[in-house]
Amino acid sequence: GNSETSSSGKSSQAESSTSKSAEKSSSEASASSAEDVKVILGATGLQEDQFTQVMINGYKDAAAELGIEILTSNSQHSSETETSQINNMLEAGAKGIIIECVNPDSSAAIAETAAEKGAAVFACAITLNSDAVFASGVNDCYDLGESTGIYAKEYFEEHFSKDETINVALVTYDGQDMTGSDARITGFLDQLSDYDINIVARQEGEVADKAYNVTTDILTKNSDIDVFFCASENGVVGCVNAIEAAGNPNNTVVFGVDCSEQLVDMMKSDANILQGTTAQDPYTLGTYAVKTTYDYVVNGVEPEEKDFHADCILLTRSDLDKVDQWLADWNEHAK
Amino acid sequence: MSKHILEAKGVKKVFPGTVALQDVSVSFDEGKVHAVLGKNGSGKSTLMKIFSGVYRATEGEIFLDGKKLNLSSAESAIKERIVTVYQELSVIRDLTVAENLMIGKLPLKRKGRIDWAKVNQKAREILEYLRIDLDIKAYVRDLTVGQQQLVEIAKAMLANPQVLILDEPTSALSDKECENLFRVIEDLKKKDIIILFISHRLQEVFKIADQVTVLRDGHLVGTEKVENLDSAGLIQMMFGNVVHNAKERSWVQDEIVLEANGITNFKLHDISLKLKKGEILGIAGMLGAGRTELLRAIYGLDQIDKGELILYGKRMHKWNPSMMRRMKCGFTSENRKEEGLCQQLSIGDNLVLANLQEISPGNKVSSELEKQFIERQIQDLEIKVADYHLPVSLLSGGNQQKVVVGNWLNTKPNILLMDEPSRGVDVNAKQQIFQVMWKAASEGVSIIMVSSELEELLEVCDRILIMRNGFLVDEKTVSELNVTSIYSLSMGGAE
Amino acid sequence: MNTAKTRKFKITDWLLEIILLVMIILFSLTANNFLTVGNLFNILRNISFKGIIACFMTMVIISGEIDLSVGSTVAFAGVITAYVNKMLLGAGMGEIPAIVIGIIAAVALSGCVGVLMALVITRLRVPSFIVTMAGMQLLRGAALLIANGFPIQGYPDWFKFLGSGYVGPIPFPAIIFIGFLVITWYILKQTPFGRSIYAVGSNPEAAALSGLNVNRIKSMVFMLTSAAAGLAGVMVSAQLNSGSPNVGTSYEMDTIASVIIGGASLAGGAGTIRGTLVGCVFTGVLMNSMTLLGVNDYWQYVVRGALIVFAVFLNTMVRERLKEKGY
Amino acid sequence: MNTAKTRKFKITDWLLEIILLVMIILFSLTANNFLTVGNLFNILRNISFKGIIACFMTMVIISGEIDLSVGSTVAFAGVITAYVNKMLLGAGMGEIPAIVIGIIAAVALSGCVGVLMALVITRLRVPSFIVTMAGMQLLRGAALLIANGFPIQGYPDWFKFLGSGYVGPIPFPAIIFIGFLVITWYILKQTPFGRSIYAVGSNPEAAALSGLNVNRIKSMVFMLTSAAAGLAGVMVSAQLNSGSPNVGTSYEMDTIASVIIGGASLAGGAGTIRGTLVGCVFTGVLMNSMTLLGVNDYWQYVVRGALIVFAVFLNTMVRERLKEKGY
Ligand SMILES: Nc1ncnc2c1ncn2[C@@H]1O[C@H](COP(=O)(O)OP(=O)(O)OP(=O)(O)O)[C@@H](O)[C@H]1O
Ligand SMILES: Nc1ncnc2c1ncn2[C@@H]1O[C@H](COP(=O)(O)OP(=O)(O)OP(=O)(O)O)[C@@H](O)[C@H]1O
Ligand SMILES: [Mg+2]
Ligand SMILES: [Mg+2]
Repeated sequence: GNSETSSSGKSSQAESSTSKSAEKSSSEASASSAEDVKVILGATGLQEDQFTQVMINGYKDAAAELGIEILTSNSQHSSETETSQINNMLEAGAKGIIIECVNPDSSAAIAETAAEKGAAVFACAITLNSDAVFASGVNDCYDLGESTGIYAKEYFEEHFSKDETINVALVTYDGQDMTGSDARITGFLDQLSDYDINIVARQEGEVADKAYNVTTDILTKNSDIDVFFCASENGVVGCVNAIEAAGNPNNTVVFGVDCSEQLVDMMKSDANILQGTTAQDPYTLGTYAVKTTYDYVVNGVEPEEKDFHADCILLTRSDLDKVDQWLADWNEHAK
Repeated sequence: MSKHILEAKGVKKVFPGTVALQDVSVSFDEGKVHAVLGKNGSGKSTLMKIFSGVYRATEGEIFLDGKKLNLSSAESAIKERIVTVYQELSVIRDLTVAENLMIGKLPLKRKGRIDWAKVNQKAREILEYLRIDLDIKAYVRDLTVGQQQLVEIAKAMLANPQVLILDEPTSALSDKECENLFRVIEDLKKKDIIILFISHRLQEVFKIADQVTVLRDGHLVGTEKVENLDSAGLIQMMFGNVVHNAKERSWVQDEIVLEANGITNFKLHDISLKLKKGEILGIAGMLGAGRTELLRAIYGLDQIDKGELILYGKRMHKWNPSMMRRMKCGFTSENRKEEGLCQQLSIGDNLVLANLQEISPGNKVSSELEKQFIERQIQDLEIKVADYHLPVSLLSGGNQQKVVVGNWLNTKPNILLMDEPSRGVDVNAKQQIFQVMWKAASEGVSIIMVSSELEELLEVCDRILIMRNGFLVDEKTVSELNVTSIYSLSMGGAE
Repeated sequence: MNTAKTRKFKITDWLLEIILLVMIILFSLTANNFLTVGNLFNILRNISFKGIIACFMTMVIISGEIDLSVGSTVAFAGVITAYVNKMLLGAGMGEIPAIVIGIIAAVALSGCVGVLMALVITRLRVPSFIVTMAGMQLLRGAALLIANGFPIQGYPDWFKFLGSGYVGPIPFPAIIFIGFLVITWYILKQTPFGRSIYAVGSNPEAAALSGLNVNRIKSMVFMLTSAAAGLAGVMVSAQLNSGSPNVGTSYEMDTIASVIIGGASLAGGAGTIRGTLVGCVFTGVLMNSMTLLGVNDYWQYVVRGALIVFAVFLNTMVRERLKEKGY
Repeated sequence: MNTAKTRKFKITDWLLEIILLVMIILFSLTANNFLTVGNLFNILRNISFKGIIACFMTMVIISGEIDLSVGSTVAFAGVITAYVNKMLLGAGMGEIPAIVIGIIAAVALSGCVGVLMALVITRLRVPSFIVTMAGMQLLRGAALLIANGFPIQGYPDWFKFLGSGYVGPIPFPAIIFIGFLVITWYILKQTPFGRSIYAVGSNPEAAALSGLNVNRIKSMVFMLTSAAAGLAGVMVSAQLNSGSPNVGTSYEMDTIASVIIGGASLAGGAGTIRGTLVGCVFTGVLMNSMTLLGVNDYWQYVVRGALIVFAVFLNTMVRERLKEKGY
């Protein structure tokens, strides 16, 4: 039951916010009237992973519903590619730009450029530190880490005592995006301040195959690691597989961020390695972003919530029903 | 004013595994042409490269006008006006003729800008002076080997040399160009320049040199005035004793193994020829007559627009080198550096390059067989090697040429197309190669041989074709010809 | 080479340009807004940063070497500029001197790194592939360490101009790019240094025997390239209004690809600035029109890959065919 | 080449191995747990996938070409295996035949792509850098399209063995790697095909004149390399228990680096499997010990870059010096 309230609750929230603002229809920032000109929005995503893919599906479904055109592209974690692509979209006549930004600070400049050229800028999934953004809808990285951290604390209460030293290893994506990676880790660790945490390793594993190798190396270095925290889905895939392949003599457990079908399988697996992770809801974010931007651009409706925070969906071994529900939603949106 | 003089005192040069020069003390003075002679691998090029700053002597010193030279690079030698034409072509293929002539000293206008007008004018002047007919804006990669050699010679002349070193400048030239070169050398002699000249063509030595210096196995044998020598005496100095076997007979049989009809392409015009079993067919012609192109077309290296090729009575369709190789037909290139050898690979590898199948029964290379093949050629051709596992690039020029020939002799071919097979090879080794060719012919192998040395053609061949400007102009048996008649035929004059 | 002007127009000399033109016409017909002045300048702006580097990469490749470090140099230089600027501002220096010193420091340091790499390549005779790959790692590491992984901020507002300003309708980076095109074209065609680069790449031994100082020439080329990458890095950081250690990834591959599409050969000795310009425009147009056409990301990979091969194929193969026929 | 055995031990022949040994000893002294059987096998496992590819990349580089597509091939093959497996399972086929057909399809398709690229390179004469870079894009695009961006699931549990199983103490991928080392060593040293690869890379004209079919030899090399990358892709996907379109990034650079550290030259004609093995172990040891020493990620970049140059420098420079002295 919990899952339904969380995921559908949020989408209804998004819907209600758009419908309400449509009713208001005050037009202060309106750039064009809807009917005669075809509305184009542009959206950049970060990479070809599932998260972005589902979010793009959200964009597209919402755009189809509204009868507008949406251009999408992929910045591959590169600020300059992002800049070029947004410039291209602006030239293509995009009236709104939805950015899943490469970096909250260094993407601000292009957001401002877009705003100067008269496009409405919406920050999607990742906060963008700029006044040019008229609204945002994000899953805050700190919140994501925090959500998993809260569950980890519950787990610790059951399995560890407060005076024992707990060895924790971190698999990050620092090199790709320090800001996000670090926020997730801080969010996670902040919840565990009551415990004697010993960070034995912090290594990059931004792709699954690298995360696998890094994990085996870390396990070699310290055979007595109690907990891995992986800041991204790729990290979890590599890490859990590596631990399982090593036979897991120390009964190491893994906490993660993000979710996918494979992570669901891991949570259900008897190997009992992945304990919990916090999923985001990119589909809701995607539809919310398009609808809000459309309303703002075409109808001049200011969003009700300037900084919409999507719910973090905590998924754990202890509530597999919720996990199943999440997967069902996910698969529906993944097509 | 005293005479300019270039000296070496107690020079020794050691390469890993070889002592190339040992205690060489010699001096060369101005106003003369000093021929430096010796068989392949005797250390001539090494000595020249010490003078031109490429190598540093392991021991000993060199002096110019009594001043000790401390050369660290080619650049520093050029600053001393010691200019060298190297044995192995060192042109820059991606630059034009004019740029090649002046690279390193391109004249400037203001603002560091090249003065192209001056470049072109100077280039034209020097080519005119040398009577070389070349487009100065052509890219060097499009020139023939002989033309590239001419570019190098012209480049050296332009450098205003004090010492001019010519390491086998004539090996790729035909008689006309040689004449021009000699005329220029005579000119330079008058300008108090020290001229060092290396060649394996003894008649040239007698024609142009004033003094000869002979090296043998890295040691200085001696220096002698040319007047005091005859060819036998010179050979005696270089080799000790040489067996000179004349060709005993001809082995031509009636069977026609190769027939080309109406071969036409960008260079060749309607060329037809027949090659009989056991025949050695020579092709004579001036530089750029299209001799190389003819061999390339027959071997399937260049496309042809018209014409047919019949091998052993079978008409060939769209033939290419690997097909020709399977039909037991071989080709030795005149350009050993660019086309003949895999420079990084070992001497041994290069000797079995065309034979990989033969030394690999069951598709596995048999090191036993490989060794046999390699050692047979090293022995037959007397290739001077310390260890055949060393890279072929370390061999002296003449020995590299032997490797090119050996690679093909190893395949036991039925037909061999040989483009300048004796290029850069010493008198003795030349005899060895001829012996091997004759032996092959006596066993029924047919050979087409291109050579710029007319004497050589007369000595080796049974029949000679004469090419001019892409046309086959004449065909004679050896007995009908002598050097002057071939020369005038290829030049287009009357006999 | 120096006399193209005196010779007749030959279709084979302009094949790549013709292919590009056909492509542009096709895109004009299919992609909305493609053929607008705004969009064309936009494409020019998009390719400027990589273009600046590609001009010098052309020299590197003509000289027979390769430089994989340029992308990291871009990040490094941006971080240095921002770091020095922030430090000097913190120490109470004025806005303008702080940033000028920052820029100078960034470009000079990048140039020094280039010289260092060149020394290792020429003196210690380590292949440039390895040295510059190591340089790529080192510089990325240095950028991350200095910035501690986060973008460094603190530029004055007007500094943006360097990266995203306009002079009339023309983007400022495009002006710099065009400037560098002219300069590198001049160097390669009209100066002895430029001609020596061809010589060195075509046949290093022969070049040395002709009295050229091969090591010095290569070092110059690497230094210029690194400095240019540093300058591009400064401009990228101006554009992003911060010195970020994560920028510049894939710059090396993209610039090398443009240079090779332009007809240069990794074996050295061949390549022109005109070709590189066409290569840059080609990739820029491709990227832009894919977005304008709304092509799915995944298909973009496929289409881009296929088109690049196709263009180079046309350029090499058709040129040969035509040449044989005497065009 | 073929007769090292008959000659005496020469220190210059073993320099790279000695450098590696010194490094291993240093790490044993400083990094805990470095010198344990478990860790050594762990290193071997970590380098196996790239190692398999590096064996064939050695051939590519000896032949004077380059292959940038291997990383994408890894992703492509993994996705194909998983996709075919899932499809066949869905159609009611048994576990074993489904996966076997999946593997065969993946490796065969990869090999076909290799042949296609080789055709473009040899027949249409487009440089391999461009062709394989396009191949890299195309294959990545294809993998993403087939998987729609998501990892494909559905492997039976035992299939993991291929990627992370052990035979006794020895990791299964390491066994495959060692197998390929032996095979490629044999090919290069003992077969006419292998010998011709050296000739083709050293001087294609001379090779062609000697009757070798240069195009066919190059095509074979590209086909084998792509197929090997495909096999590595299958194993990576087994290891990760899913066919993911995002894996394999940087495989091309890493394998090329290993090959070049091992003494091969991008100019072609030189390179050995022994050297490549040392190159792979070298990078593997470096990565592993950095983690074991707990070196900060950013410093890792710096240290790795410096050490690689240092090793290659020692290998080239010191070898020359020693040779001059007659060792
Ligand atoms: N770089 C090198 N490394 C090792 N050995 C060398 C090197 N250069 C030359 N040699 C050896 O030194 C000896 C002398 O070679 P050099 O080239 O001086 O002979 P040469 O008299 O010019 O012969 P040729 O008439 O064939 O040109 C030869 O045995 C050759 O193999
Ligand atoms: N690939 C080519 N395309 C166009 N012209 C060419 C090409 N190769 C050679 N030529 C020209 O063909 C002419 C004949 O050269 P060729 O090599 O046949 O002469 P040759 O008689 O063998 O002389 P050499 O003694 O120099 O070998 C030269 O003028 C050369 O510039
Ligand atoms: Mg010589
Ligand atoms: Mg010829």
